[in-house]
Amino acid sequence: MEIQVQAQGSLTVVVLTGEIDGKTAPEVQSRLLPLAENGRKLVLDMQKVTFLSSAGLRVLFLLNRAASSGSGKIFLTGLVPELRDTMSVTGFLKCFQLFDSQEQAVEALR
Amino acid sequence: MGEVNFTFSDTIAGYVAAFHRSERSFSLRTSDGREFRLFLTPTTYARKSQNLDEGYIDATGQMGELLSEGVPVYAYCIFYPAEQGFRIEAKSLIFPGDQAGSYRHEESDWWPRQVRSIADSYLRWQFNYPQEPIEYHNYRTFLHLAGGKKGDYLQETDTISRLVYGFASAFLLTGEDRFLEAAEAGTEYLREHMKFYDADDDIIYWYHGIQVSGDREQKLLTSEFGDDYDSIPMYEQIYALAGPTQTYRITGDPRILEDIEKTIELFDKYYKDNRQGGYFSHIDPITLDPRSPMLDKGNNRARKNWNSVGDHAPAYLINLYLATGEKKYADFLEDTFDTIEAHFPDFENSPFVQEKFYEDWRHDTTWGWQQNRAVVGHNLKIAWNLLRMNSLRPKEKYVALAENIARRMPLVGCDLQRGGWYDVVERLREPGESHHRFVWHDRKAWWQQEQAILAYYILYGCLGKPEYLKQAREAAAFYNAHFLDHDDGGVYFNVLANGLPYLMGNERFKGSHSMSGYHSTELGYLSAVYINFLYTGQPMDFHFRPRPRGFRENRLRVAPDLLPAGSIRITAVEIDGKPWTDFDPDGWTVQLPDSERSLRVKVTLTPVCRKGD
Amino acid sequence: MPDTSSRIDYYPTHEYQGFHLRPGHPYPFGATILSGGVNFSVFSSHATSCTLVLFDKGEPLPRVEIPFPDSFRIGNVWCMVVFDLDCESVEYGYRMDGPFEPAEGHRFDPTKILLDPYAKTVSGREIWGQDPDWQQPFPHRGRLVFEDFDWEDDRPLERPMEELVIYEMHVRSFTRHPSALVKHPGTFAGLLEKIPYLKELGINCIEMMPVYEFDEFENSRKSPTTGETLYNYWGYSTVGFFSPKAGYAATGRWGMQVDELKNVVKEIHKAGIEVILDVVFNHTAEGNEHGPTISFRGLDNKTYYMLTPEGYYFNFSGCGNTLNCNHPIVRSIVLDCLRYWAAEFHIDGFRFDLAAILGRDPWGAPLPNPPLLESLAFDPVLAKCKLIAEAWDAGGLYQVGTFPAYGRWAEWNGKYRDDVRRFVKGDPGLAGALATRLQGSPDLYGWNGRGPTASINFLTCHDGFTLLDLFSYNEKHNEKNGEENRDGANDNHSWNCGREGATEDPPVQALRRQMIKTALSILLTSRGVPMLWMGDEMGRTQEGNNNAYCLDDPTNWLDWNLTEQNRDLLRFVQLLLRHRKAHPLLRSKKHPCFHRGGFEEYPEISFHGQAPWQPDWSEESRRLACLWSGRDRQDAPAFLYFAVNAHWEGAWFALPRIPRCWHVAINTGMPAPEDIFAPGEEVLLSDQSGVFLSPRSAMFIIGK
Amino acid sequence: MAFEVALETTPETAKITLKGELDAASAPRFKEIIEKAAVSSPARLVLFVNDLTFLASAGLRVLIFAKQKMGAGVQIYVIGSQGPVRGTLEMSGFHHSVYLQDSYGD
Repeated sequence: MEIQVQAQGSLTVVVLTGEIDGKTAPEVQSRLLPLAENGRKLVLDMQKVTFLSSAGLRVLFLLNRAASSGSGKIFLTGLVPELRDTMSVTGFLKCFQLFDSQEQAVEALR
Repeated sequence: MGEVNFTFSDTIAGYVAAFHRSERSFSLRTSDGREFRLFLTPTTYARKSQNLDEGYIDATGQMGELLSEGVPVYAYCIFYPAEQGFRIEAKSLIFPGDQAGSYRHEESDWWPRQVRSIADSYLRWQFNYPQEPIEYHNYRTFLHLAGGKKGDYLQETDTISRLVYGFASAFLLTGEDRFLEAAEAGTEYLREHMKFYDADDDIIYWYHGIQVSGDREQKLLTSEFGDDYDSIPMYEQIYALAGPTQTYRITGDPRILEDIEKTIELFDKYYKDNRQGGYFSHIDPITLDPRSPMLDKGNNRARKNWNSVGDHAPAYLINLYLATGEKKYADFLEDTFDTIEAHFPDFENSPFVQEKFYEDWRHDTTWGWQQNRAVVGHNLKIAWNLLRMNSLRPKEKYVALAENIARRMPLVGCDLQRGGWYDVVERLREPGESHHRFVWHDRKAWWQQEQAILAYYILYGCLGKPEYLKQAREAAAFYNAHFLDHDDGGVYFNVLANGLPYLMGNERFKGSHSMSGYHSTELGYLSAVYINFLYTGQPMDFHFRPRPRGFRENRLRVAPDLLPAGSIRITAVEIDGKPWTDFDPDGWTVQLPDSERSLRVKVTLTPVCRKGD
Repeated sequence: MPDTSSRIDYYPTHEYQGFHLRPGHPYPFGATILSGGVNFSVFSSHATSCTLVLFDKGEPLPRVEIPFPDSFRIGNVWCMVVFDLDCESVEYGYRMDGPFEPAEGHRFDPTKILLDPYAKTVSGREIWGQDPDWQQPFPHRGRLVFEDFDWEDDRPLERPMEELVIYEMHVRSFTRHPSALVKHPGTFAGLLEKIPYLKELGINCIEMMPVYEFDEFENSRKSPTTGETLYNYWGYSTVGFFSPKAGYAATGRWGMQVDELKNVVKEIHKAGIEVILDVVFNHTAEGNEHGPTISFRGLDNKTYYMLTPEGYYFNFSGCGNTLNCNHPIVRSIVLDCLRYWAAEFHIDGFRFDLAAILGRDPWGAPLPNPPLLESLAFDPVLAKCKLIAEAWDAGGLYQVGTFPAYGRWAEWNGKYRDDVRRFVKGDPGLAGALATRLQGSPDLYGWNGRGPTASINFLTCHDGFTLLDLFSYNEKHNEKNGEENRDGANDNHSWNCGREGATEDPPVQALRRQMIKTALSILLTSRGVPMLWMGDEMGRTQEGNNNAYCLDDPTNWLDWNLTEQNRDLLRFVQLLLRHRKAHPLLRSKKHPCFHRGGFEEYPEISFHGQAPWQPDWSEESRRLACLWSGRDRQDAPAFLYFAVNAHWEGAWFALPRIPRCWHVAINTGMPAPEDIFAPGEEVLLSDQSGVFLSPRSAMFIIGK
Repeated sequence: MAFEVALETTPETAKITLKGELDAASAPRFKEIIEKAAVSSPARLVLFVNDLTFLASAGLRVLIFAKQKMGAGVQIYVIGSQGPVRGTLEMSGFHHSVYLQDSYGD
C-alpha cells in the first residue's frame, strides 16, 4: 500500500496504490483524515487500487463523512469496474462523485 | 396369597385391531387372537424398526396413521391394577413396517446391508481394521470390549471358523474385497495353526484351539468346554469346516477341498457307527475310540446326539454339495436326514424331538445339562434343513416331519404374547402344568430366532401355506426390532422375554461367541435368499472369485442354497466387469474361461415369478 | 470517536501464546467488535470446558487455540476479549468438552470445532455450487462483520397487514436464468436490478425463501436420471441463524454479504415494498445421530434438541431432528435471532416453516399456551413485524385455524388453497366453501377477533405445482428429483385441461390461460392477505415437478422471456392488482356482516346465483356470485359484483338492481385485451339486467 | 524294534528316554509314563528321542495331550529328533509349542 499526496492549487490529489483492507486501512485513515477535515477538495486517484475490502470501504466512507461535515468534498477517479460494481452493490457508491481520470477531475474542479 | 395388584411392565406383540382416536387408545390382537385395550399417554413415543448403520427412525408424530387396522406393533406397556384386571398404558411402540402386511425386513436389500454391517463390526473388533491389517494372530476368542489386548489369550478353532463363514457370506452378498481377504486369511490361519494331519491314517482333525503367549503357542487337542472335557467332540470338528467350506464356494481353492475330504475321512473312520447308523458324539483323544473308558469322565462314552447327526448339513455339507455337486455328498446328506427322521421324533411323548441317544438309539435322558430337555432351536433347525433336503431329494417323510414340527412348535416354543422364541424347556409337562417349564430362564437367544425365521420362510416359500408366512414374519420382526445393537454394532446375544437386551456376565462379550458372527450372518444370507427368491420375487447378485484350476472342469456352481427346482434362473453373468454368456441358466452353473489369475465373477439370479403364488 | 485511552476496561490483563486477553462481557452473545479487540461470548449448560479456536481466513489449520480460563466464565457463559485482531481476516470456532453419553442426551466431542450459533457471517460456502473440500473438519466458520451500515432514514415500512400483496420468491431462482440479463445472476445484487419490475407488477411485499446461511451440498447426490448434482437448493436446513447466505451475494467471496443484503432491503423499501423472510426454527442442518456435528449438537445437544428417553432425536420435522423451541435457552436464541434481523436488516416480517413444531413441549406434546409463540407475539422489537405461520408440521399436527396466535399471528391458509383449487377445476358442491373463503375464512379466523388478515390466501407456493402446471398436469412428474417420483404431494387438486403437460394445441393453451386468470381474480378479490408464487404472473412452469427442492436448473430458474411470451397474462395481473388497491372493500380488516354495513340498506356482502339474491348452495352447484357494498376511497357509494362460473357450460347471471350503472372491469372469458380494463376505464354494460358468463370464467363488475 | 521308555525325575525336570517304535499299540504305556512324570509337576519335560525310530500320530497325540494337561507353564524339549520323527512333529504344527534341540546341556 502506497499513498502519494500532492497539492495542486486548491485541490489535494492523492494517488493510492495496492490493496486497502483490514491491515492497510488504519494507515490510509490516519494519513488522509486530517486532509479531509481541513475543508479542502480531495481527489482520490483509485486507478492502481487492486482490492477494496469492507474495512477499505468504511475508510472511504469515513473520509467522505469527515469532509462533508466541514466544507470539503471527496472525488474518486479511475475506479476499476470491479471495485465500482462492488461499491454500488453494497450501497457505498452513491455517496461519492466520480471522474474517469485524475486529469478530468482536476480540470473540472479547478 | 397376595393377588397381583401391583404395577409391572411388559411387552405385548400383535396387530392393531382398532384405533380410537378420541379416547387415545387402540386394541391390539396377539398372534393367537387374544385382544388387549392399550391407552396412549402424552409421553408415549414410537419408532420404526431400523437396520444396522441406519439412523434412529422416530415415528412419534405418525402414531395416528401407523395405528391402523392390521398394522403389526410391539408395545412396551405398564400395567396398572384396575377394578377388573389391568389398565394397560403403552409407553413406547416399535413398528416393524409402515402399514398392514409391509415389513421393513422384507425390503430386498435389508438383510445384505445387515450382513455387511456385522462383518465390518467384527473386522473392527477383532483386527482393528481398517487402521491395522487383518492379522489372525491378534484374533481373540474372549474379546473384552473394554480391556486391551494384553496377556495370554485363547483362540478356539470353531469360533474362528464361524467368523470366516460370516466374512465369506458377506463377500457372496456384497463382493467387497475386504471380506474375502478376511475369509481367506482365516482359512489359511486355521490350516497353518489348527490342523493336525495324521499321516498314519491320512486323515485330518482340528485342535480345539491354541493358547497364545507371545510368539509361543500351546496346542489344545481336547475341548476345554465342560460337557466335552478331555475328548474330541464331533461338534467342533464339524464346525471347523463351516468357514473354509463357505470360502471354498467362492474360490474353489483345492487345498480347502482336500482338508474337508480328509476331515470327512475322520468322520467315516472314527465317528461313524456302521452297524446301528448315525455318528458317535465324542472320541478318545489318544486312541480315537468312541467307546474308550476315558470318555466316561464326561459321560460321553458311545453316545450319539443331535449335533453329531444333524449339524453336518447346515454347518458345511450342504454348502459342500452346492460347491461340488458330487453325488457322494448328496448320499451323505440323505443318510443324515434319514437317520434323523428314523430316530429323533418322539411325538407320542413330547412335541420336541429327542436329542441324546445311546449307541442303540435308546433315549439318553440323564446326560449332563440336557437330561430330558429340549432346545427349541434344534427342533426348528431340523424342520428348516428337512425342507432344504427336500429340494435335493424329495421325500414325503421329510415334508411330513418338517410340517409336524412346524405345526407344534408355536404352541410350546414360541412366546405368543411378546413375540420371539424361547431357549431350553422341559420336553415333558408334569400333570397340571399348562406350559412346558423353562429350564433356566425365559430369555430368548439370538441364534434360536434364526432357526424359526429360516424354518418358516422356507416352509412358506416351498409349500405356500399362509400360517407359515405369519410365523416367519413375526419371528423376523421380533429379531429386527430387538436384537440389533445400534450403539456398538452386531447383535445382542440374549434379550429378556420382553425384548430388552440382557447384558450380564459373559453374555456381554460378543467375541467369545464369534458364533454370533456366524448365526447372524447365516441368518442374513439365507433370509435374503428365501425372502427375495421364494416370496417377494426380487433378483439378487452373488459374487465369486474362482482361483485358476480350482473348480472341477472349470465349472462354477452358483446355487445360493438348496432351492426347489426351477424356482430361480441365472439371468446375467459378468466376469471382470464384462458380460459373459457361457452359463446354464437352469443348471445354476457358469462355465469359466481358462485364466492364469483369479476371476471376478458377478452372477444375477432372478426368481421365476414367485409372488406368493 | 470515543476516547479509548482513558477506559480501564480496554486494556489486556492476560496473555496466551502472544495473544492479549481479558475476561469478556457475557452479553451480547457471539463475536462483537470493540475498539482494540473482539468480545467472544458463548454458552453451554453442560460443557465442562471451552476453547476459542482462531484461524486466518481460509487456512486449513488453526493459528491458535485459546482455552477459556475458569475466571473467564460467568455462570454457563464463557466470554473473552482478544486484542489486536484483524477483524476482516479472522475466522473463529469453539471446542466444547463434556460428557459423551448419548443415552443421557450428551454428545460432547472436543475433537470437533463448532460454529458459533450467533456468528454474523459464516464462511465455507462463499460461492454457490463450488465443490467444497470434503476433508475440511471445520467447513462452516464464524467471521466478524462491521455493523455500521448507513441506513440513511430507512426503517421497516410497517404497512397495514390488510394492504399487503405478498410475492413469494427464491433469491437464486429469481435472476439466475440468463434471460434475466442481470450483472450478478442469482444473487441479492441481481434482485436490485429487478425492483422496477416488482414495482410495476404492483406487489408491495416480497417473501424470500430461506436466506440464512445453509449448505447447498447437504445430502447432495448425483441424479440417477440426469447425472446432474442434486442440491439442498431451497435451503430449508439452517447452518447459521444470524448470517445471510454468502453464496447468495455477488460480494460473498469478499465477505460483504451483510452490506449487500442491507443495501437490497434499503432499495426495496424505497420502492415501497416490504421484505419478509422465510425462517426455519423447527430443525437444523445437523440431522440425526448420523448427521454432521456443526454447532448445536457439540455445544449442548441435550438443551437444543428434543430427545427420546434413550437420547435419540424426535423427528417432527421429517428432516432428522427437532429444535427444542420451548426450552428457555432455545427460546432466547430464536428471539435474539429475529430481533437481530428486524433491527439490523430492517426486515418487515417472518414466515415460520412448520410453525406447529414451535408449539410442542420438549417431549413433543402440543402445548395449549406455548411460551415461544407468546414471547414472539408480545416482543417489543418485533411489535410491528408480521408473523406468519405455516400452521402444520410433518408430525401430524394440523393447526390451521387453531394456531395459538395471541391476536398477532397470521397463517398460511391451506384450506383456502384446497377449496379454491377444487372449485376452479369444477368439483361440485363447493359454492358454500368458496363463499366462506371470499369473506376471509371467518370459519377459521372469526373467533377472538383475529379477522381476515390472519388468513394468508394462496393458490400456489414453493411446495407443489406452479399456477400454470396446476392446470397442465393431473399427475406429479418428479423423476428428476432422483426419488423415483415417490416425493412430493399427491393430493394436488389439479386438472390438465385435457392434455397432460406442455402442448401446442391452441384451445388447450387458451383454456389454461383462462383458468389462471379466473383463479387469480378469485384470489385478489378475496378478503385476507393474497400471496403469489414467483413467476405465476407470467405463466412459469416446472414441467409438472411439484417438489423441485433439489434442482439447480431451469426447472427452478425464472424464465424472463415469459414476460414477453405471456405479455397479456402479465398485463392482466398488473391491472388485477391495481383493482385490488382501488377497492378498500376487498381489503377490510374485519369480516363482513350479512345484514347491514353496506350502502344504505344493502348488506356489506350478499351472495347471488344466476338469479339475484338466490345463491345455489346445492351439492351440484359450480356457480356463485357475491356483491360487496360500502364506500370507496372518496367515500362515494361502492358496489362490486364478482361472479364465477366453474361449470363447463356458459350461464346467464341476472344482476341485482343497484342505484348505479354496472360497468365491466374484468371478464376472464374474453381474450386480451378485453379480459380486463384499468381501474377508471371500466366499460358501461350495455344490458344492465345481466351478463352471460362463458364456461370456466369469472367477471368483476362495478357500480358507477 | 520293541518300544522302550525310561523315566528319571528331579525336582524341577523330568527326563524320558524313548527307544524303538512308538505306535498306537505302545501309546498307552507312554501315556502312563507321562502321567507319572506329571505327578511331580516338573517345570521342564525333556524327551530324548535319538533312538526313536518311529513316531505314530497316536504317540504324538499323547505328547500334545500331556502338554495340555500339564499346563502352559511347562517347557517341553525334544532332543535329537530327526528324519520322519521330526517330520511328524512339524506336520502337526507341534513344533510351535516345543523346543526342538539337538543336544541338552544340564
